[in-house]
Amino acid sequence: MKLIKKTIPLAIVFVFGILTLLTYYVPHKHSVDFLETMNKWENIVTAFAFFLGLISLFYAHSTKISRKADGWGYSLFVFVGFLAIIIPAYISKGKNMNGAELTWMGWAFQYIYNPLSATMFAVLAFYIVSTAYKSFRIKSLQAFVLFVAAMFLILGNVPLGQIIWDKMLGWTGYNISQVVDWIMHVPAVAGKRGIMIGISIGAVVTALKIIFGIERQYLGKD
Amino acid sequence: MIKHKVFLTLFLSLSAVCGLFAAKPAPAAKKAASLPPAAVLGGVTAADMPYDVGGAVLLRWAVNPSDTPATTYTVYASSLQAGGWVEAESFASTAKTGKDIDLPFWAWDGSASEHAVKIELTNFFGEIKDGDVFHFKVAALENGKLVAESLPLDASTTSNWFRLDRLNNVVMLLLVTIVFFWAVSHAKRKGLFIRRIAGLDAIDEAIGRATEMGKPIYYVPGIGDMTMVSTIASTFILGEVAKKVAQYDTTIKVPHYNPVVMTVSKEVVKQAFLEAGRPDSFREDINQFISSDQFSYAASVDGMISREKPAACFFMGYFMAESLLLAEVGATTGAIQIAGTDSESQLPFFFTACDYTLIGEELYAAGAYLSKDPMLQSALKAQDFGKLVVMISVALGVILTAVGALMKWGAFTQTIADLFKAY
Amino acid sequence: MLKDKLNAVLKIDRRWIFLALTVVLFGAIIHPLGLLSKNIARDTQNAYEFMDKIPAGSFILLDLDYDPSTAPELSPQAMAVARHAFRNNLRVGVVTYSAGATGLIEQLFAVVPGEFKKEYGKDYVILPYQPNAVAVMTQMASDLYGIYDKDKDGKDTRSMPVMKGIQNYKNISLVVCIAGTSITDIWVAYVGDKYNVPFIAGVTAISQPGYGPYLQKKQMRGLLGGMKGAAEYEHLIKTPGKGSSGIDALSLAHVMVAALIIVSNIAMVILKYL
Amino acid sequence: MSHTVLIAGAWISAGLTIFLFSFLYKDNPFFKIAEHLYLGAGMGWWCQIYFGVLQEKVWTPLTHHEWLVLLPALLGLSLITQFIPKISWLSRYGFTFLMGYGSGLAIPAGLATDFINQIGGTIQPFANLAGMTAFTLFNSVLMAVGVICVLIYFFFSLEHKGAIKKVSNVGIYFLMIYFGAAFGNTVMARFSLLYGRFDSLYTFSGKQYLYATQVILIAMVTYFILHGFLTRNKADQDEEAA
Repeated sequence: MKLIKKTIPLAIVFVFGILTLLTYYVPHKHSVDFLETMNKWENIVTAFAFFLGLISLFYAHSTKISRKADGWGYSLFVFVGFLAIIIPAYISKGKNMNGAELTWMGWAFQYIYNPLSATMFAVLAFYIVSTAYKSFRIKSLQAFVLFVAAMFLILGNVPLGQIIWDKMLGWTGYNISQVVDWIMHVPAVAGKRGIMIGISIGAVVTALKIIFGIERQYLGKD
Repeated sequence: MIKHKVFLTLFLSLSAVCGLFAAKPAPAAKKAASLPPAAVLGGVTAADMPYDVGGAVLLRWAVNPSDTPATTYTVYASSLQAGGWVEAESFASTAKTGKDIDLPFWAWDGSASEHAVKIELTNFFGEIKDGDVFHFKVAALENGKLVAESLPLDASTTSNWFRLDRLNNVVMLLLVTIVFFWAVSHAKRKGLFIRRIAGLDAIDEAIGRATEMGKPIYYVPGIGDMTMVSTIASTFILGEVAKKVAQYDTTIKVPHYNPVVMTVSKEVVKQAFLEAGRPDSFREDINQFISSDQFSYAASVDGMISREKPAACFFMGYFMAESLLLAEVGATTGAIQIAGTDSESQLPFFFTACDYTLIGEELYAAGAYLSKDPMLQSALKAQDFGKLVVMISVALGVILTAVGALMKWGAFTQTIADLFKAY
Repeated sequence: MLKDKLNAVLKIDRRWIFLALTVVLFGAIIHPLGLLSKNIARDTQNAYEFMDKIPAGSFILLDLDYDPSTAPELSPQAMAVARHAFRNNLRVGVVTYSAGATGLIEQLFAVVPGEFKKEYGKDYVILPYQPNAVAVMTQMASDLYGIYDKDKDGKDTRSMPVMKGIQNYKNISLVVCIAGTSITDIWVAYVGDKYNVPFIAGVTAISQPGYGPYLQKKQMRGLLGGMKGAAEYEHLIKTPGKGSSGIDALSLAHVMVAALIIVSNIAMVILKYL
Repeated sequence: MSHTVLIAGAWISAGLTIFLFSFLYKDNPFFKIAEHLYLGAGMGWWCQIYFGVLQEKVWTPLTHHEWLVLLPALLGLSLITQFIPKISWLSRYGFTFLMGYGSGLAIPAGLATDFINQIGGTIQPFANLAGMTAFTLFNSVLMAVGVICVLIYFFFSLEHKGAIKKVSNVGIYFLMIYFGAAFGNTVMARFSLLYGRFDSLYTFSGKQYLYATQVILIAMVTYFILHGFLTRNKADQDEEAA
């Protein structure tokens, strides 16, 4: 039992890990074909994983409805929303446009899915403003540095900010876009690079741990 | 005979140069036009392009010092025994020298004194098998008029077995692997020193507060999939948090974006409750699947947070634009917020909106810090070693390159540049 | 007393801030202020000048690749560039490689050509969406009718006056790509460098800094960045539009953010140290 | 598409937009409806995409007798065994494949783009030392120093005290500049999006859309006023009762 429950899964990680790793160094046709096949496989497995999620979602909301739990009425809208996309997609055979004509699916995308996701994304603008007011506190020299860099970028990106800069700091002889350019290309790059290098090493070491089966917490016990 | 013609070409090119300098190019051009065409362009070789999947051929021939700016070369290719020529490449005489082939010094001996042209045959002939023979010829043109042409050459392509140009990557990988195994096999029982990580000390405080207030804890593992390091680190921290939650007997909720991560998290939380001696408190609905759509996930989690007003929110893992959507709503409810992510574009938002933030690699180190597992801690050693390599490389590289540039050792600085370039 | 007031200011309900932002943005949409910077970015200026020097009757290719999420920034750019082209009597071919852009392109060309009394088929043509950009770009080097033999409605393009004498890149005076995707890089790598076609791009503000190297090497003749680029271009062609009103709205909102940060911090300092 | 359908679309679109925005005022039933609708719609959207993937990559090959695709299909199906506790361990086969594949890809790519190239990018400006002005030289040195300081900040096996603490503090300043710059730079993109939403609301407020925006907005405000009024009455009653 241990063999099929633990050893084989670990062997799968090892074999696929090493083979995929090698494709980077082996340019041969076989290696390219192998990687292509693996990409396809990954696509297929992820697609099934999606249905795992879909089933969980449906299960959770249908139990809510059947038990008449708190706010079960809202759960009905989960199914309404799902059908509002799936039925048009079925009718239009997955096509958004039929020539220049919007299909039913195109319609569902443009008037249901898109406003929802775009609005949620746009809510961020409000939260940026409230963070600016509520959380952006200069409590230390470090926070002050963050504040100064943010100020330059915020003002430097819009014409009104440039006008304000010219009025107040024009005497320095520097244009704000020069300052912004310098921040973006020198110190900010250094900060970002440091983070990126650290992350890449961490990622490599973690990947090694997984391939060699040292990190196996994701398998669970027994 | 051939020599004679080459001489003639040389002479012609020279006269063209003179014409240019004299700012009266017209007569020279006329002369060229009136002369017999096609001298033979000698010394052209054609061979398989190394280190690739196949389907490309490399042509090389010496740069003709007497070429003028008006000289261009055209390379023809054909799959037929006779005729069937296709124009594969056309370029100025100053372009496409050995230096322009983008390969490092250990894999390619490029010099500016020869032309080197890579021809992607698949662009012209579609699918190509190893060993298919193709024919090539190179023509030199002066103001669009043919002045010399090579004899047809044969070459076939092969699929190669090693990217020699990626040798630096291999060496780096071996180095990291060796250090990694050394560190792991020398893992000390008593554990190693790990520096303080500010956000992690606050975890106890946050859980304690939740217990006092009798409110739940939200643990958001982000929108990464299970192969992402940040997600793996996040499930580790989740395990430690869940253990403490079980000990204090408070409630925790983990909303999920990725079904696979949810599966793993279930195991992790169950295990944590078991280890804390409270398997009876474990409930299946601690881990909930929400949505695999980024913003509907964010909208839903926002809704949940604002309704349940948790005492503490953890945002650990991979996040995109939804970072601030979550953190700001959490802040509105007055929860203690601890975040950690390796997506550098979102760090600024967590940093401003949360009480504590684990920056990039700190998130990876958190698992080792919390669990005090000797294996994990020694893996951190390997990471530190990697950073040491970078620091030394940068410092030495900067100094050596600067010295090389000052002394005008072109080849030397090129060598260093090649070492630190990914091909 | 002052301290109590300041405390109240700091603890203000964030919904007032949301309301202020709404008023600022909506106000600028309904009633543009016409603030525009005097200093036009060099890259925008270059794009404008290059376009302006193209002789009348030349053919330009306009690649529009934005979807609803990047449209606020990119559609004003596209509109300004199209206006400029029509005003200078250039012939325009429109292509796209994003399925999501097709509807937006229709919207745009339902409005702009009419302003200059331009006719479909004679002065401009909209070519159909193609999924594989690289294949199309390579094909257009030899014969663009290999792919674009029909327009979006399935009409034969060869017989259209707008396409007269257009065979491949050699007959195209300029490619303008306004995109929120990485297609811009593909144009540079596969076309600009290889076939020496002049290239101008329009991109979102957030991706703009990444294109510095292309500009430096003249692989791009000009670049419009975000709403600001659109507003600047509108200023140059002297036709204010969505870009100008947009940049008003953004200007005010940005200054509002800056002001909020400063006000809250001054209040905090006074509370703490005075 | 007929005109009526498009107007209906405008009303739905404007309605959903305003419902989601209403969360900014406070949680309310309309937001909850939009939120749940979005849950379903989001999953629906991805469902048709993944359905297409399975059709193209599993079904079509199977009809052409390419049996190899059964293997990944089985790996995928094994994930679904999650719902049957007795054989849920089978799902390990599916995600160990994903883990192996992901790790194998991550290692060399991480080494190339984020490791080797970043070192190279820091060193490379110095190759052109002769052509540098004092300012560009300063910039390049600053960048190299910055990278080293940030890396020292991320050193875990060293205690941060004395000289190391000082250097890692310098590293923090570089991180702060990056955070500030990234924050400021993102503001633009977010406001553009919000502007886009407002602009479409403005479009839908036109006569040809039968004033969708205004009507829905007024209805929402009325709801909030009435709701506030009624709950306050209720709260008063509760107080009285107490």
